[in-house]
Amino acid sequence: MKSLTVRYFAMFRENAGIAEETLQLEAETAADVFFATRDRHGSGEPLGHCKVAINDVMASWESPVSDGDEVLLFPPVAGG
Amino acid sequence: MKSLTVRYFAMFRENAGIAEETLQLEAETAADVFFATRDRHGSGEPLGHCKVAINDVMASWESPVSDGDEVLLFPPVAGG
Amino acid sequence: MKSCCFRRSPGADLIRIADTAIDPDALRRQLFDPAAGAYCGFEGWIRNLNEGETVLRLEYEVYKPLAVSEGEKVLAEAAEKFPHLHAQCVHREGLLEIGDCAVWVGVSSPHRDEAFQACRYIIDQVKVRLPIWKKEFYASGDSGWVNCERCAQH
Amino acid sequence: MKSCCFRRSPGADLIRIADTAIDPDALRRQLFDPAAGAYCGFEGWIRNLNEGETVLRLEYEVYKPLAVSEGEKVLAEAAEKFPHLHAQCVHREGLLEIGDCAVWVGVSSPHRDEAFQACRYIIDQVKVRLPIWKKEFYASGDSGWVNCERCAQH
Repeated sequence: MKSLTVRYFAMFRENAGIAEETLQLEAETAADVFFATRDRHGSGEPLGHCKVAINDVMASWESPVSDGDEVLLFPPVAGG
Repeated sequence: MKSLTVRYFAMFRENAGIAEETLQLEAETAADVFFATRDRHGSGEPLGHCKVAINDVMASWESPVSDGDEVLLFPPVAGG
Repeated sequence: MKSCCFRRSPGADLIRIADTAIDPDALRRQLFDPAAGAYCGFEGWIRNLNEGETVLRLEYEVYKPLAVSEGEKVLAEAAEKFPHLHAQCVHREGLLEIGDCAVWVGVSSPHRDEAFQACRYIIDQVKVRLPIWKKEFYASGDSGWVNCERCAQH
Repeated sequence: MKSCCFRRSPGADLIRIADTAIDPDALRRQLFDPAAGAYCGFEGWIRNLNEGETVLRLEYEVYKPLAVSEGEKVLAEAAEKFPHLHAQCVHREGLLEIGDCAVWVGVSSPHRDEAFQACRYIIDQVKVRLPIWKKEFYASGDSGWVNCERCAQH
């Protein structure tokens, strides 16, 4: 089990009702975190439309997560 | 013989030393006017780099000229 | 990889997130260079219609630390691909009204082709890569987060 | 041939030859439309170097009657090819200094692709079709008419 701080943005934050939480998760990759928290951020968005950052660095869904990491879950972006 | 008013612009006008003149020319097309006045507008520019208008309407070098027409000879353009 | 043959002032290429109105005229002046023959500017304006719904206003949420670092990457990539003199991008956050400028990109370069291409590259990448989200508020009283499938072409 | 699906104010698409400074900020405001989500602007600036020669200033000669009618054709073609809301072009005549804006093109449209493409089409055509000539005055004391072979890419 890893202790991970998960931060939700925009639609994910509204769906979760909180901006961040620290969870104990069995997770190897960023994708594992996305799926483990899917019920909380309530998104039907496919993984490929979303983005992830780990400790304020853009990451891929295959990126490994370590105990103590902060994982930022981004719903589909829409700048401009 | 046709009486044609020929107007020179930019480099052509500077080379000719006049902005326009009325000439009696054996000319069927705009291209004939260009070549007949080449010594006056003194351009080494190939015909394809220059443009012509007849009576204030853009024309092609194959356009026929009629007695009394005003033929505008444009050296290579360079807007912008 | 082409190298850039023009001097580049340090800090001239810049991404910024603004919580007040964008002033395109003041921004374009910052890109002036006596060696620049071309300037291309892009502005994204808030429009009153999206996917058939009447939009009243819009709210941008920006995660600044990564919006800035990712924007800097985009500007650096543009400079590699389309050597130019100066480029800048400013994106708004917070509440915007119809007609407000949400994003501005400006590029100056010796010739126009690089200016157009760099400007287009920057806005295209900014729209799909920066962690920025927009929530539209509709005349119907509803509101909704715009997702990238719907806004990709805007 | 695509037909344009947006209302177009009469006289909104306009070409103008100006003998005083171009004001891009005032001009872009004229293109505002609540249905516009994108604005693309291009400016041609007088630069201090052409083909290795230092340029001090520049004089534009414009044959107005045909510059205007040909410019109107270019704007009409752009509207056919890349349906947009509004487009305008202003070109200077007379003496200009380094840094002056010689030509401005602005296009507003619902989405950015048409704005970029229409703007690019207009400036490309304006440069090669309008009866406009420029004479450069060099630091060496020489002067010369710029021909389209040399300026095509600027």
